[in-house]
Amino acid sequence: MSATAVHAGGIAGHIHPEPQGFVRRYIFSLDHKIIGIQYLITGFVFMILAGLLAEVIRTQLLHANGGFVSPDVYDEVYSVHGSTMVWLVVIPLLTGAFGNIIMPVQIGARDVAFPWLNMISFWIFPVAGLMLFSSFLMGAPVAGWTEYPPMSLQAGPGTSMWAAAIFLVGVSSTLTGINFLVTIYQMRAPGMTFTRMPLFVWAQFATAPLLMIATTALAAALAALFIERQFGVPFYDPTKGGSPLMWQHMFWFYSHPAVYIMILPAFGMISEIIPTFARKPIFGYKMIAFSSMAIALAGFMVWAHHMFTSGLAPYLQLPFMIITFIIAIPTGVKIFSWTATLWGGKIHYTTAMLFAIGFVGLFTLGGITGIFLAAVPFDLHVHGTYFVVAHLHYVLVGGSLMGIFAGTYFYFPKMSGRLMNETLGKWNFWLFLIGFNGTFLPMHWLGMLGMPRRVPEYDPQFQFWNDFASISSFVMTFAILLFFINILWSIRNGKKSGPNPWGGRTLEWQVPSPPHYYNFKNIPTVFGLPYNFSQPLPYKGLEEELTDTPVTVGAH
Amino acid sequence: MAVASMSHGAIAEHEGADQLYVETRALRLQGFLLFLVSDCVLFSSFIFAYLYMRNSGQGWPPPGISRLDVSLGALNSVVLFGSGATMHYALENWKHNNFGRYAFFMLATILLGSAFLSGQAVEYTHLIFVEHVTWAGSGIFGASFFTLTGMHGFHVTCGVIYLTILFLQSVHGVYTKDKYFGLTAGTLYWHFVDVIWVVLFSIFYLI
Amino acid sequence: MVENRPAAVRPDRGFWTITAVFTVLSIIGIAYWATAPIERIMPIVAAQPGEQIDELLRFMAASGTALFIFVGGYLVYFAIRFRARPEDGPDALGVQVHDNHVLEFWWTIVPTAFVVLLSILSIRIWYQIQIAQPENGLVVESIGHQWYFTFRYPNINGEVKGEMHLPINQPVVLNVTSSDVIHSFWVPAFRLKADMVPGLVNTIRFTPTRVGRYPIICTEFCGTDHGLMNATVPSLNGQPNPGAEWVVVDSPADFQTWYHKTQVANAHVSNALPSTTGTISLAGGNAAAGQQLFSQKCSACHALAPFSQRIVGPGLKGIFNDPAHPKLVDGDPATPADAAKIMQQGFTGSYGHMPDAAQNGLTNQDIANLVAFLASQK
Amino acid sequence: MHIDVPILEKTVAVVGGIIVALVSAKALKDDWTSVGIDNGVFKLMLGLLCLGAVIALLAGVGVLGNFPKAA
Repeated sequence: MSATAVHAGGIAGHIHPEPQGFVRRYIFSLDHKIIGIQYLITGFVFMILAGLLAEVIRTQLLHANGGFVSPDVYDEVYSVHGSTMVWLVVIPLLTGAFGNIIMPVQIGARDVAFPWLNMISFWIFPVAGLMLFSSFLMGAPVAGWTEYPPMSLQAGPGTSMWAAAIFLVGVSSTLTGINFLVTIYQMRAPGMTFTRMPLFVWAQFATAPLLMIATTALAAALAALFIERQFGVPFYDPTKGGSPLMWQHMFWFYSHPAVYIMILPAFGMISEIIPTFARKPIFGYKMIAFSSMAIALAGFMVWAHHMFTSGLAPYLQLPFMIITFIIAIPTGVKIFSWTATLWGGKIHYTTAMLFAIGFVGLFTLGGITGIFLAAVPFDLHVHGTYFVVAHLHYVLVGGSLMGIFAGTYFYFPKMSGRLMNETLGKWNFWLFLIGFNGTFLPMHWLGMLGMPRRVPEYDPQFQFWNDFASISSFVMTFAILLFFINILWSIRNGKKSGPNPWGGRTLEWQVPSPPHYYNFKNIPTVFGLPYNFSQPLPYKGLEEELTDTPVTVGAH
Repeated sequence: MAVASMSHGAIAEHEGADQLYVETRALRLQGFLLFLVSDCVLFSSFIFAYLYMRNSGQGWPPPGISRLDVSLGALNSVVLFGSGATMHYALENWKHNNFGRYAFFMLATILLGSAFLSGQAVEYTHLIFVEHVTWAGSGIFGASFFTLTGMHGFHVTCGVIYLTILFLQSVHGVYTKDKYFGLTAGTLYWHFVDVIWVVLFSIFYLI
Repeated sequence: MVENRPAAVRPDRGFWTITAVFTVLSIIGIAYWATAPIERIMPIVAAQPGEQIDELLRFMAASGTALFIFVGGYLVYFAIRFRARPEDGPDALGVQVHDNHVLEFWWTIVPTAFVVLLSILSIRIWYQIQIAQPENGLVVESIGHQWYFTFRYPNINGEVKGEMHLPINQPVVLNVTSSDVIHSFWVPAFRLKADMVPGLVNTIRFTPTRVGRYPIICTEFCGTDHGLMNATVPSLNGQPNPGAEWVVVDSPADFQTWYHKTQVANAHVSNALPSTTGTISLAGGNAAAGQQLFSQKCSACHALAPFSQRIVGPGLKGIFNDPAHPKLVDGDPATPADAAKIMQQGFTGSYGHMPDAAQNGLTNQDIANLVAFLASQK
Repeated sequence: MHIDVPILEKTVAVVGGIIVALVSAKALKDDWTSVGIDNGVFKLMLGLLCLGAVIALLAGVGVLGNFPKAA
């Protein structure tokens, strides 16, 4: 008993009473929940900034000759938009924010393994973000979020700043990955075997190694780029013996696993939301958990499918194409399982559930176009066109961002103790769905018909569909505006949620909202999967959580 | 106290304390190993870059650049590997509570580490001032060699400082016979630095 | 809670009806993709193997449509059919099934089979594109610059700009590279694309099959006017687009006419070599001294390797008797005199810029030594 | 008097290489039965250390990395 108690303590070595000062409590907090909320807020701020940049892009494309901003400014805008959305919005929100807020409570731990590391890796992130945006003052990067040299060697000083900023974000991600891996491996509550972990934990467990390993590879590529730009040490410059393709290999060796960093945690949240509101167990728990690991593993073996036109030896193209096709199988299994989970349910249509179902549909579309792109012959036609833009926005906006919205609506009560406004939420969902498809669906045929990406002006015959996309994108922006209005309104005026507004069965719903400083008065013992709705909860030792017995943890 | 109240007050102080140590040691050990893994990935990426550039057309070494001096490299390597062995015995002796020999081997490790660094310094001065090979001025050879060995040298420098600190700590009795995670971590780090050099030595001097 | 556990829901008439509906819809979808005019979503195809790529697109679009009809359809159908109704209590539960191994087995096996099928199809077409195309076609070279393309033909001096003429039904071997940053050479009508990477020569092989004028588009970001390296952008703010360049597929006769016309027009263009001043006695060259010089002055940009292995400039091993040498530089085999000229006058052209003897600090004797050394590298 | 530095270096390398190889091999043998993730890593590291020492020793005697002078 004592052993379990200390074991479940995990961070017992660092147990100390909750700090009372504002700074130690809300600024340099060690509490994973506060840190997660810090991630959430910072990520949302960057999301607004990057969204505004996106609207600059769409406004420029309202006319075939552009003319809203100069081509150079336009290049800077979409480059920073992409980098921000990937590194400062989606990855921090899905791992740093939701991973921190939910995962430790879900495994019955008092905190993550290394709270100080956690705090540091958060505080690196806003600094890096400011560095990235400060590059606008010195000529921001222009070569897109991929920054292929030699173009990125030619570009203005902002590119070095970009490299430094992304390097820092990488450090932060790596630390988070290490932290989460140890936390999940070592600090699960007694009785929570791997086959009893909630699926969101499984998703984080599959993501952490990607964060840890892939990001470090990117760090090397960025360091080399920075050194070459600042000190003229040849790595990528062909006029000095370097190789431009080397960057592409190193970059995509990170950035393909990174797309799974950006989607697996969303998968995890969807796998929590759908059974909760369908009032039935997730269908095929083991298959979903296993497929997460399979995707993460295979994600390391497909990077060169981004380089089919770059001058890869033809025979090298085949294995990458086929492994990429194979990744479609575990992904398909997940999608089928979510669909099957709805069968025979008693589905409650909260906004979170709407977003979850929308996620499944849109991500399916994105996945299908992904298979299109993986086929070498077709990729030779559409590589570098708007077809790619459409595909990546279907998986990243229709996938990851939808997941983030669903997760926010779902977990907001757990963070704040209040529900978000459902009416506003429904408006948010439907407007977002319409605006999103209107924006990105036309890009598929725009790309196939011959519109290259990253251009400030284009073929006049495409003007209609570009205007259509731009106007839809304004609708989408309005929907996202509603989302933020909803959050701000609900923090003050939302209905009190109580500990478990959705009838959730994972551990985080069995403690007050928000959970107290060390999450649990007594560490519970787990003896089953959380998803058996007809059975009593599979936890022991939670009796005191919702009573008003004083919190003794950390008291001196 | 904190621990007791945390666990139903069911456990006695010292017992709780020991289990606490066991518990947090496992966490820190895994965390440290994972840190070494990601560091290893960092080196691997640069090694990939080196091999990629090396095979990009113009033979090796590039025209106008002579081979590295194997004899000096071999000597240097043996020095560093020797420090790995002494480090191992330092930890062994600490485990067996033999402070005298621990101190001897620890200091030997630090000395050998510094000796390796000076050997590298000799190598660098020779390359820069005799062979006129520089970081930025000698194409991909200078770039890859100085970047990788520089990174490794930086790690060794940090290692020497780290071990010195550990030694001072152990002198001041920070570690006991059964609680010496700091020393374990130091040993892991130092072995990691050695093993990286096995690879670097082979790919720069021997192929 | 046990009392309000519902009985298992078996697939019933409603389910089978909707499944039938989806099947019909998918068949319609597949039929549409099998027959629809591809021109609606793809530019007109003007080269072999473009058709096969369209076939692959039809196949993938058809199967994708079917898949999406089923997944999306069931999603919506379940979502509507199994909604919580007012009459269910607040804690009414769904049917408590955890998994169904038969079902999971099949929905793992069927996608796997599909992936195998798709792989086979893709590999066949990949073979058509990458391997099966004839090796011995008309060799044309295209070089990307910021922000225009230039084209080189055997036995035509200098570079052609604006239009790349190709004869119909004759295999073409197109070598592309770049003089500055990465560009990408895309002709939508050919369904083919190759990145133009500095220091690397990428090759695409195809056979034009339709007379006409097709836009060339750069699809790799290459700087400010990247958007203008695109013939479908006719003009910007009233100015005609300087970067608009076309592939023109001619009948053999028209091609010959154009070819000879251009040959004559460019006859006086020497390949970026200005007329020489000061004579070099190549006789007095010392190969050993040349080797020293080479490692100091040349090896940063030139490898002692076959011609194709560029660092900046081409590899210089055996340039005076390397059959591959004329590729991308010049119609005729190089002579020691040519090499000496280049070293003396410098070179500015598709391969970027090589400084002249003054900037390189080469005396005429040095040049002679270098030429001797190059000649010694057979 | 004149000492040929490379020869000296090589000699030291060879002797040291032998010593380190033997010592690390012995250490590996002694640790062989130890358990625990850290000891596992130590065993791996000692093995690689031994390998490295052998490589350095071979380089010292000129079996490895023995290239013709004029490249």
